Amino acid sequence: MLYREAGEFRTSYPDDSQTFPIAFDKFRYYAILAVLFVGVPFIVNDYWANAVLVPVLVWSIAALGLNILTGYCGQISLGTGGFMAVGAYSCYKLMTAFPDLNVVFCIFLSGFVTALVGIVFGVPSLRIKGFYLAVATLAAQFFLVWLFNGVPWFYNYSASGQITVPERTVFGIAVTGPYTEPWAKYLICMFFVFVLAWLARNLTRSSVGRSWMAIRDMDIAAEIIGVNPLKAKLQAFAVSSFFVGISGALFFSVYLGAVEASEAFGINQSFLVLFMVIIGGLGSIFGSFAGAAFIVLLPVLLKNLLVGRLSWPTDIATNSEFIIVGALIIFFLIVEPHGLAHLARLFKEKLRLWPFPH
Amino acid sequence: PWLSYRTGPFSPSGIPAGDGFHDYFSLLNERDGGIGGVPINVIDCETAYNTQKGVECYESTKGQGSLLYQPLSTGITYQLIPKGTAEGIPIFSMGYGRTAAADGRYFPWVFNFPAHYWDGASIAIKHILDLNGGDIAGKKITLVHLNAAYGREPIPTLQALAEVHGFEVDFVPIDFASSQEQKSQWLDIRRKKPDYILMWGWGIMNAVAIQEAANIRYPMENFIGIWWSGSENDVLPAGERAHGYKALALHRPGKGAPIFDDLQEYVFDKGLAAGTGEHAGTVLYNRGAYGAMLTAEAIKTAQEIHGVAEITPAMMRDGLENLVMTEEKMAANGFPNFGPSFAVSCENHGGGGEAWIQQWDAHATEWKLITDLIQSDKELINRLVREDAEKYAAENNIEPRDC
Amino acid sequence: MQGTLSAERERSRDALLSVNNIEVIYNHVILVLKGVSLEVPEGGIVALLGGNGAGKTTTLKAISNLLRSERGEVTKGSITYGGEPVQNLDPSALVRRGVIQVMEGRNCFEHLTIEENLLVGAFTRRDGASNVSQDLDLVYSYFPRLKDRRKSQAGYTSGGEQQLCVLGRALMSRPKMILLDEPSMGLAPQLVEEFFLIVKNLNEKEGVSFLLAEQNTNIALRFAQYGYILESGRVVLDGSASELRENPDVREFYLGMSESGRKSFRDVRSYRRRKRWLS
Amino acid sequence: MVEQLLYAIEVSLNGLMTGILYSLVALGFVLIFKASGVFNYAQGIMVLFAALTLVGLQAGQVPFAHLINAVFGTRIYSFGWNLPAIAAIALSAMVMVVLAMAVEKFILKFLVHQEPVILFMATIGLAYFLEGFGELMWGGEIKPLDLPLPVGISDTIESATFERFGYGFFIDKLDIAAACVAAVLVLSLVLFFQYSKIGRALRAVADDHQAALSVGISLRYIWVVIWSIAGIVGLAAGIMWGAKSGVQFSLSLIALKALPVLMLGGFTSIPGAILGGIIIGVGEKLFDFFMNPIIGGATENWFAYMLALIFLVFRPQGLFGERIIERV
Amino acid sequence: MSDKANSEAKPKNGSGEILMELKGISLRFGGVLAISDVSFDIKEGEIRAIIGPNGAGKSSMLNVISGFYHPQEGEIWFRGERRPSMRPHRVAAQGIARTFQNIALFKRMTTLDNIMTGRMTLMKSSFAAQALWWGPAEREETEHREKAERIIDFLGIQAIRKIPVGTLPYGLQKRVELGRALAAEPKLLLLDEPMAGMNVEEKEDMSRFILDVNDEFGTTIALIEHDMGVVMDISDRIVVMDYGKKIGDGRPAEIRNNQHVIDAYLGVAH
Ligand SMILES: Nc1ncnc2c1ncn2[C@@H]1O[C@H](COP(=O)(O)OP(=O)(O)OP(=O)(O)O)[C@@H](O)[C@H]1O
Ligand SMILES: Nc1ncnc2c1ncn2[C@@H]1O[C@H](COP(=O)(O)OP(=O)(O)OP(=O)(O)O)[C@@H](O)[C@H]1O
Ligand SMILES: [Mg+2]
Ligand SMILES: [Mg+2]
Repeated sequence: MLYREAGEFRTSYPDDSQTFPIAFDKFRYYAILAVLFVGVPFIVNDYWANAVLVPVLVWSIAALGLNILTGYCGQISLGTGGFMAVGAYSCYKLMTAFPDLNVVFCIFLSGFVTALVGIVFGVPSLRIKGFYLAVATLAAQFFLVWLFNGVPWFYNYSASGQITVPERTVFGIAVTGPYTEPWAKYLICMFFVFVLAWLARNLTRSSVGRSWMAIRDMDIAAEIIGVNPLKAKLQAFAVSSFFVGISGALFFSVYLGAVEASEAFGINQSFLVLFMVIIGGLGSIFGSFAGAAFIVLLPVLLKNLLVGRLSWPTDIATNSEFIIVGALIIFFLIVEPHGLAHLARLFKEKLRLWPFPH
Repeated sequence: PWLSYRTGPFSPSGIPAGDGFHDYFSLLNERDGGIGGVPINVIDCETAYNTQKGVECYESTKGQGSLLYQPLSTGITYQLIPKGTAEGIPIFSMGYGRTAAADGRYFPWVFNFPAHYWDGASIAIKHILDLNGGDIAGKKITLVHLNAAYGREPIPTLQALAEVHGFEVDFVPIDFASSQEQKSQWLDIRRKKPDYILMWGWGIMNAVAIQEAANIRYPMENFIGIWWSGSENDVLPAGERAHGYKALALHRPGKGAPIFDDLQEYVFDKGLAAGTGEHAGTVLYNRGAYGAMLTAEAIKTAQEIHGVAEITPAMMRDGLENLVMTEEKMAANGFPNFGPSFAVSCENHGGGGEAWIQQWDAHATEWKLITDLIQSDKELINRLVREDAEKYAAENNIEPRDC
Repeated sequence: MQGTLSAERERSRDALLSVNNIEVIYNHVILVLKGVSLEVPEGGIVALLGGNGAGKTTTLKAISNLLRSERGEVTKGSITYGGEPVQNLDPSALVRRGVIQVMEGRNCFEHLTIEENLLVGAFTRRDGASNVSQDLDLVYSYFPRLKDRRKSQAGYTSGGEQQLCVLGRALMSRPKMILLDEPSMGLAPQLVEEFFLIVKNLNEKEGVSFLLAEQNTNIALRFAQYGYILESGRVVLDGSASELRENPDVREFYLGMSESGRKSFRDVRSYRRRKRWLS
Repeated sequence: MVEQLLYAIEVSLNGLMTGILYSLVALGFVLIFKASGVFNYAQGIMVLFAALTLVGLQAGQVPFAHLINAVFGTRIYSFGWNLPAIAAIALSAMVMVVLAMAVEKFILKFLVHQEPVILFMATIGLAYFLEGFGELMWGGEIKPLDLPLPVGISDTIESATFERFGYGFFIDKLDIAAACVAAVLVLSLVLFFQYSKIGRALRAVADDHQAALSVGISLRYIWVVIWSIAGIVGLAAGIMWGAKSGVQFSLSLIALKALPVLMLGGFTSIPGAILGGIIIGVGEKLFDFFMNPIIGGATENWFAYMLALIFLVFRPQGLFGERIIERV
Repeated sequence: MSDKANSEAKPKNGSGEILMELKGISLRFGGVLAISDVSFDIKEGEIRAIIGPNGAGKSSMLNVISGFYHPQEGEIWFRGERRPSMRPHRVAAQGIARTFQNIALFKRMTTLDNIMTGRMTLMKSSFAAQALWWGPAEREETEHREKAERIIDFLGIQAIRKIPVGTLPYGLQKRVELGRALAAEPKLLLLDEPMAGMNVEEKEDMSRFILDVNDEFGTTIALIEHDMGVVMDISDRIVVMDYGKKIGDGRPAEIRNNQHVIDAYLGVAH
């Protein structure tokens, strides 16, 4: 019985609705946070920051956002790429229009702009459901990308149509632009991840979150017992887009530095985020992180292994990568359709019983 | 490193180009033991034409002593320009990337010789001027382009040229996602009957556009593509009907150059070919090999300047910046008269801005050069480049260096 | 008719269906059945009784092999039908051998009309369209309500109509053995009575065997010959229907009789009483 | 003015033809969705895979040549034969059947009775797999499709319309051929679904896997059948689209054009796919025609989706889709 | 079963005023006439049963009351006012809660969350406060949690508090559903076959819950049930429907002897 909850008694309901009701978990959580915020910045180098950590963090935010919409509220969306583009472009516009505004503010504001756009595209969800809705959200995806591509105002009339992030600082330290230190990039993303994960957690454990889940599990019944579907769905769209927008803003400003709508925010990105959410676990915050890490890191890992270690030709390696990723996705679904998060939960369950079989 | 894409939607173009690049360096390593006695290690990194993977490639390979990046994608080039600049690794985007990078004062680490997109636009118009005895006032010219940064590159140039020469120009953007179905665009073109069509397309869009042009019986000889819209991949699906299609050429097509004998002897016959070897002589293969040759020359130049064999990225940059391509050098490398002669300088990273026009002969299934080298309207182009570079510099607080 | 089978139980080799000491685990962790054995003789009606969560549904699904799609697994024991082990058969193969399950919870095909639902029931039959349509008429004559609604999509019919539809659908496959999971749920009283008469009829005339998980103990024990009582995944009591009916615990907890005859629901006072066999 | 009108008609006619080509792709989606409730994301890749197989077989390409050569240092690329078109098509169809069996055996079998989104995800995994597998097997180069299909402008129509209206209409012969293929396919599929016992069983499976199992429908059999048909329909789509652009990776992206068609026609309706295709085809061409001067081009990408979206707001199950049952 | 000597209705709690009145309700679906011109009332504090053969229109009636179906004809009066046609969630906010015939729980949520969702209409803290888990929001959550726990205790489902309800056995799900409806502290509680799929013992429990709710909180209850024993024992008045029409209305003793009802539904006298 390595992992125990016996002997853990909770005498009040607030205690019981804690994020980590088991003391061991809580302790571990603080330890991890400490390492992430204080330890990692000292050792992170360029490669780790730019190719591993920052993308994982940025994608995690997007996955968190989509998980709120799809995992908690049950509305499948394939418009994530488009909403990320909204975040990125509003961030760019804000940064260039108000050069003195703190970049952290800009990023939060882009989140709000995206939330508004999300609400607009969320309206049809009142009528359209399931895969029909999923396909319908592609309208948002294509329209938004077209818009940013086609209206020069969005890219400040630059000749190429690309947007490039200007350099901005926080406390005198550059966080955007080519001269940013890797640890600064990492920390700013970490900051957003932390704040947003905390918000997500709060929302999902309170009545807003329950109204989402009710809509997800059975929308008609939810309405009959008093959930306002209009409100719940639009809230979910807004919050989800808020997250996705911030992720897009970070993707542009901190991670890539320069983007073009059709390439950086294409339909593939939408699918990618959806994979993360499903592989990680629908309706699980931890799952969003696990999924993002899985989808971002697996190809990198495979590439390092196949090309770096085994020196396969790049094309064979890449094709094999696809084959392996595809097969792994299927394998995971077969082993555990409810994602990595559920797998972790089962594992814990077994650990709790261990060494007794049942 | 060579950021290649042998997979994904653009693999038909990425494969031959990658083969050419690799094979040339394999040849140097096999035949000459490298450059100046130092074997060249070409790091291949697969991007599938995807920006993010490109960044990952950059980050993962830059620690391995990379001298220079050939991103082979305009989108990735944009990512790498600030990164390379900040970290002091030169970026060589041959005939693509950011046009303004031709201005070496603002882009000290970025090179796009021998010619860039705006040169291309100007050269195409020059060709049309030549066909019409120098007067194209009132003619209608349509640009069919990919609706992306790359495709929009020539628009300002064409507008500027239209003012100068008094032709009408209009633009038909095609989104990548719908580039397989261009019927409405081509019906529109059929109705408007432009005198000439230019194309800035990529991937499957080229092939479909040429098919559709053939379908509406557009006279192929009035249809001119940029050098990225002029490979065998683009014309073959249309078969016979693509006969007469023209495209700009940065270098010679075909297997005529002596270098191919060496490649056969030292690379293909030894089983060292990067791919199947069967692409040798195709436009994109030659582009890869040509790019490799230019790179090798720049390395040699760098070695000469600094007097060492093992060079650093900074030296590499100097090599690129002082590269002088002459006919003799090309001939010595087995590429006689293969590309234009040009000289790179501190101020000019864009080369001479010359290119040929090639035409597709569907019966012989080969490209043929039909003109001499055409020089772009450098005065106009340089002005545009300077303006754009200055704008970029102003946005990003970059001070020009003195040249 | 009751009681005639008590001796027969010894001759388990004759049993059409026999379940030997099976254990079922869901999701690799939740142990639900902890060694259940039971037998259904050829031509018998056997009732499976037990409270909510006792494991009746799980037992039936284990037999019909529908467990796998619920991520459940039979980890111990064996199940044989007509002497042949059936654990590794596809559910559809089992249907072709004549074992059909009526699932709990009115699993109609929502988008199909009632009539289509019934016809799908005959999917495995190979004896020609005319026989099928004859049986269709038969089902309609059993349940005239279905005939009224034959053209409506099953998803839009009332709960009871759906229940009838599922029952009728099972009959359409001309089974040798039917596993019934709470057939009486949501049916009007007189229909329940009629349905059990049909069961009895099929049993007697056509020799169809039944395994019947039922909450309506009263009626189940009236029609069954033998019964098993399941509690928390174990068989706690079994015996012929008449024996069970006489058992004081069964009388109190399953038939709702107190010493002084039937109690009124209004007078029940305490919620949590212990059953004698559990204490 | 008259010319404008004539042009608009021409554009619509072409849209109609294109629309039918879209529906050919959409049909594959419909089949699988209708029969098993699975939204098969891999349909686009299946189109590509089928076409690659066809071309590869026909040209006598050695599968996995690149891999084999890399591993064994050999230099084999081709068997050196050239199969006749009919034989190659038949063989490719067989390959698609084998693929269907493999999908059932290694994926679907384990995912009975899971939520639709899980199955959807599994098909995404399949798409990844096939994408890598297809390219590894046949290589990433572009390959012209060598079938005797008619292409180019139809002179008969052009001259006939020119005589009548003084304006020659442009209709692609390939489009006409595709429309005929689509019509034949749709008709036979509709008949199949309507009049066979399997048709009903398929719809039952789509409604509820477990209940279908309980009445003795063998899911495995059904899945193999329907994925095979979808694969063969994919082959047809691959041939038609491959004739336009050569067979290469981008062929799989055509799926994106099929989705709005699917949505508009209803996920479960075969005639819906055709009608949806026509509406989308005509609609997007006309929209481009009218709006291009105002808001700039390249609207086709999103217009189809917007059209479908607006339409769905009024009819959430699409044109002919099965009504979404809302009951408690 | 007919031999039992059952009590007549106990003295009514509450004022006996009319809480809800349905006047001339007709409901059609295409060609199907599900309800035709049915009128009845529900008095404050009573237990009102609706019975009738399958497909008689009982569930549809509850759906009309809870605003899910909108009848083509007829009026609904609630607490003395005519109720305009409104969305179900607004009806719920007025204090009408219900359970469903085919269990409609939120399958992937835990028992506790399901019951907390039942309190949705009573929770007031703002979106922002919840996002920040700010004082009032946390306090409110705790308060409601206490109430939910009381219901859990009351129904004796403590052990399954944290289990996703989807895997629970049928009977327990029914109980959770009742809990969810109770959590809304409704004025009027609608129960659609709350005891289907239960054995006698469990039915006894369920009856007890219903009677207690009725007694202690004075909640008015309308219930549909096919078990005549239960219906006759615990209800105060019964409406009988058949083929969408009302064929009887009255106290259990009257209904039991009503010939129409016996013919159409009971089969034999109960
Ligand atoms: N898919 C599942 N996953 C996990 N546990 C399950 C699953 N299905 C059933 N169980 C558990 O198995 C136990 C037995 O359930 P089962 O449905 O067999 O009971 P039952 O006797 O049919 O009850 P009821 O009379 O209420 O239908 C229950 O405790 C239930 O929680
Ligand atoms: N949404 C709907 N569309 C079409 N018909 C419907 C709809 N809802 C109910 N019906 C029909 O109306 C009639 C009454 O249904 P209802 O569900 O009210 O019956 P019920 O009295 O509850 O029966 P049961 O006891 O079987 O649950 C049925 O014949 C049913 O098929
Ligand atoms: Mg059960
Ligand atoms: Mg009902």
